[in-house]
Formats: sequence, structure tokens, C-alpha cells
Amino acid sequence: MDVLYFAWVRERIGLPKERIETQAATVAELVEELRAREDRYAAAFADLSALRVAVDQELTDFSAPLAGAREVAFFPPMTGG
Amino acid sequence: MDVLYFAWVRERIGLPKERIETQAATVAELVEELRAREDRYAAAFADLSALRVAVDQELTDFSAPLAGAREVAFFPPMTGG
Amino acid sequence: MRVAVQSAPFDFAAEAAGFGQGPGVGAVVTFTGVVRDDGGMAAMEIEHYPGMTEKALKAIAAEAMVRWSLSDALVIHRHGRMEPGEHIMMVATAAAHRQAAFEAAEFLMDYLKSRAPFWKKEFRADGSDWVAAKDTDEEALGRW
Amino acid sequence: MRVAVQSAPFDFAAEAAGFGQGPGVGAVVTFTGVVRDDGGMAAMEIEHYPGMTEKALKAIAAEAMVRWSLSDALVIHRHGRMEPGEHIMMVATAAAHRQAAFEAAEFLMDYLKSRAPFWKKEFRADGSDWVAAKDTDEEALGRW
Repeated sequence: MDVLYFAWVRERIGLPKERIETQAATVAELVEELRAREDRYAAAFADLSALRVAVDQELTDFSAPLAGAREVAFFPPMTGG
Repeated sequence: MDVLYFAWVRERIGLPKERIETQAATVAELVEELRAREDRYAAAFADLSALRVAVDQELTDFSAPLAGAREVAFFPPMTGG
Repeated sequence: MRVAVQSAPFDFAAEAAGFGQGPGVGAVVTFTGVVRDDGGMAAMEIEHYPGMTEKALKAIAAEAMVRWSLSDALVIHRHGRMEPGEHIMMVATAAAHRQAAFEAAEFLMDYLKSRAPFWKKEFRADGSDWVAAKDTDEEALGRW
Repeated sequence: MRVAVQSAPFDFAAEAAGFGQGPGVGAVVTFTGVVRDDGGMAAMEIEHYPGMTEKALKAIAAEAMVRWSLSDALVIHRHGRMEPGEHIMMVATAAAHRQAAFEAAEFLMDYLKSRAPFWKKEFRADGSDWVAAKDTDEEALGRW
């Protein structure tokens, strides 16, 4: 699945997008996998309360299932307008 | 003093403005004098709750004193905007 | 801050383009009132109280400027005859943040509706009538 | 109803001039966000989530259309680099009455601020920083 990062999450991890093969059943499980990879992921996902997640371009929460998902995005709270 | 009428008050009384010599101490006393004049005045001032009054171009109420006033205006509730 | 009472049409887009350019402005709100064509209305005529109208609008705009620390405020209100689709009036507010700009614009509108000396008359095929003031407009003042 | 996400500047006055012309429209509200020059900010950069942004704005605008029986709604939001004084975004709402037009515009703004995938970065002489989301913006959603 495609995993996208925006704003300081993108900067901290160092790339905007990557393809990840995962068996994670939920967003939270995917986050655990990413955290275990490298320090920069652990740093980006250190405080989940400072992050938001979208699955297939719909805002959701970390308990959301990933079955059938094509795209998951992580980013800080939005500051549009 | 100048007495002005607007909207349906003007139409009912039949003129936009007139000069009136009065000893009335308050707006309410002026209204009593006008009511006593002719039916068209009595009709216009039949229901004071449907009227608003300004003394010298400031909104006020019927108990307002007239001492020193140059201009009194009677009109229905405003409908601007 | 600018206030205008006029019978001539105004150019809403041009007024909006020239408004709220100052430093520190982060939010601009405009409101425009348009003559509705509902109910078969052919035209509207707005009567006003020359002299008092300008004073009332200036007082309302000055209060909004202070209360919401506005960078600028604009009120334009027409009088005379207008047809459906024509702009009756507009207000514009400029502030650092959106809440102040929105609140000040709504405050100006609520006061214009019930405290500025304008009276609307509607002309239809079967006659004309003065528009009655709405209780809800009077009640809207309660929140300020 | 129209939604646009673009890096190019937009002409607020021209957009406002062409908006809300339909029958039955009595009230038009616009909101424009402007890059503030306070605190010595040299420029702002807005990142967004292509694809999701358009979907989110359309969903928010469509909800406003239904909820306030709007005649029309417009949302334009820029991304990329902007300097102080430039327009970041605008919303416009057209309705029969002023309360619906105001409420719908405020609803659109509150949702844009906290639910549309945009992120602002400020550039100053001494560096750059992502703008932190405000608790008050999140709380503002509670009223809808």
C-alpha cells in the first residue's frame, strides 16, 4: 500500500511517499511496524496525539482497519483556511 | 419644532414634514395633541407599540422630554439591510 | 472606515477589491443584500431619514471598529427604487482573525436591520405594501 | 457550487462579482483569508494532499449547500508559496436570508481550518516553522 507523509511528518521521515508491504490489520499496527524500522520513524510517530491519519483519503483514527486500503496518510493537525 | 413622518406614518398622515408649535413636555404629550387634531392623526397614532420615535435624529422612547428639541420624527420599526 | 447612503447603484466587486488591504489584515468578510424576486415582486422602494441615516450608520460602524479591533469597516446602503437582482447594501469588515471579522459583520447587519432608519416597500402586480419588521430581527440584537 | 484548489492567485473581486446571481438570492457572504505580515513573516508556504483536498472541500461545500438550503457556494484555496498581503483562500455563500448565508460561511471556514488537508509553514528571517493547530479552531467545530 502507499503510505504518504505531509508537513513535519514528511520532513522528519525524509520522504513524501513510500510503498509498504504490510500485514497490519489496523492503522495502529502499521504505526508499530514503522516505529520499529528506524529512529526517524520512531521520532515521527512518538506522540500519536499530535498526528492525524487518513485511509484512502478519508480522515479516520488509529483503530481503523486496513483491509483493502490502497493509501494511508499521516500528518499533523490541519491548518488550512 | 419640525415633526417628520416616514413610511406608512407619512402616508397615513398625508405629509412628510410639518412645523408645529407646541408646549408638550414629552413625546407622549405631543402625540396626544396630534391625535386630537384630526382622524388621520388619530389613525396614525392609534397603536404606539407599532411606532418608533427619534428626537433630534436619535432613537428614543415616548417618555422622552422635548425641551430644546428641534426635530421629532415618527415612523414604523425599521426594515433596512 | 467608510459609510455611504446613496440612491445610485454601487459596484460590489470594485468595493470588495479596494477593501481591507492594510497591514495586519488576515480576514475580510463581506455581506451583500440583494432584492429577491420571490412572490412576484416587481420592485422595492427604500425610504430613509436623510441626516439621521448617515449618523446612525457611522455610529454603528464606529462601535464595530472599536469592539472588534477592526482594521477597516465599510457600509454602503442604497435608498430609492430597486428591481430584483439589484444590490441593496453591503457591509465589509477587515480584522486580524476570522472570528472578529465575522462577528463584526453580523453585528453591523443586525443593527442595520433594526436600528438604521430605512423602510422597505414592496411593489407587486396587485399593489404595494410596507415590509413588516420581523420579531426575529429585533431578537437578533439581543446577542450583542 | 464550485471548489478549486490551485497554486495560482485568484481574483477575489472577479470571483465575488460572478457569484450569487441566481433567482431567490437575498444574501451573499464572502470570506477571504489574507497572509498577515505580522511578526516579521517573509512568506508562507501551504502544503496540501492532492486528491484528498478536493474531495474534502467538495464534501464540506455539499454539506453546507444542503444544511442551509444555499443557492450557491464557492470555495477557492491556494497552495504553494505566498507573501504577506496575498489572498490565501475565499469562501462565498448565497442564500435567501442573511442568517443562512452567514452560518454556512462560518461553517465552511471552521471545517476548512481543521478538516481540510492543508498545512501552513511560515518563513521568517530566523528560520521557518509549521503553524500549530489552535485548540480554539478545533473547538469551533463543536457548534455545528
